[in-house]
Amino acid sequence: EEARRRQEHEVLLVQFSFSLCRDLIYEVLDESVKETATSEIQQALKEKATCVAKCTEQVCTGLVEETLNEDIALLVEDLLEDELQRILKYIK
Amino acid sequence: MSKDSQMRAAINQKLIETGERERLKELLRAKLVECGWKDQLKAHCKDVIKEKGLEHVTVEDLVTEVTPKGRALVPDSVKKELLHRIRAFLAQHATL
Amino acid sequence: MSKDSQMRAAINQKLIETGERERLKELLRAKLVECGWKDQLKAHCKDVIKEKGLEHVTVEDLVTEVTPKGRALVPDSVKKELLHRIRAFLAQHATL
Repeated sequence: EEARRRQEHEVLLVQFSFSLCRDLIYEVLDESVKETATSEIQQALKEKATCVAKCTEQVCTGLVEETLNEDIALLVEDLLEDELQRILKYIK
Repeated sequence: MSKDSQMRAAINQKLIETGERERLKELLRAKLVECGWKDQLKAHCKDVIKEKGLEHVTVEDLVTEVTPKGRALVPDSVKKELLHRIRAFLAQHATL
Repeated sequence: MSKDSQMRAAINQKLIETGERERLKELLRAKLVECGWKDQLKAHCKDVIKEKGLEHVTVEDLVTEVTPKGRALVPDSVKKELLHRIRAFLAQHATL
């Protein structure tokens, strides 16, 4: 009887060891997965915000350049045309 | 309460009050970092975010998506070591 | 296409399809007139023409000559206002 009880106890301990091991792994994994997922999403959001900020500045610079190029060319053309007309008028 | 349940409750209590449960979790966390599990999980998270698009992923989605792989990636050696530590603890507290 | 190029393309696309890009250029032009940029640049052009002689100046020459000063003369406050407007626009159209 004693031997049987001891054997049963042993079996229980083995079963308990396995279930505790599995529970601990799941517990730690669930915590780690949640922690990693949260930090990776935050990191991705941060990287995106940095990228948007940088690209917005570049787009803005491009827009200024484009406008200036157009306006400077127009201004120069008009000015030279005016100067030319002024001289022609003077000659006449 | 059955005898089994009583025994389980007693062991659990012992694990908590001796601080062994927390130590086992700490050991597991350290092993997961050491074996590269955490880096692999990070990389998998990045892949999922990239594939689905950041605007279409919540933390919950990501957890659901990566958990199966996270579980599969735990090396057998880590599981064995943990089991070994649990058995050693139970052997030390054999009167439970 | 790199991540940055994709982002720039997406921002530009959004600005163009909503007509905001043209509105921003108009705003910039108005600000340039308001701050005296146009008058200053005109005066600079006249100086260059006077210095080189009208017969020796082409449109291309003059554009090349005055463009660096034209860029430098744009007040920082104008650039900042424009950037602010783009940011506000993107915040309203947060689908990037």
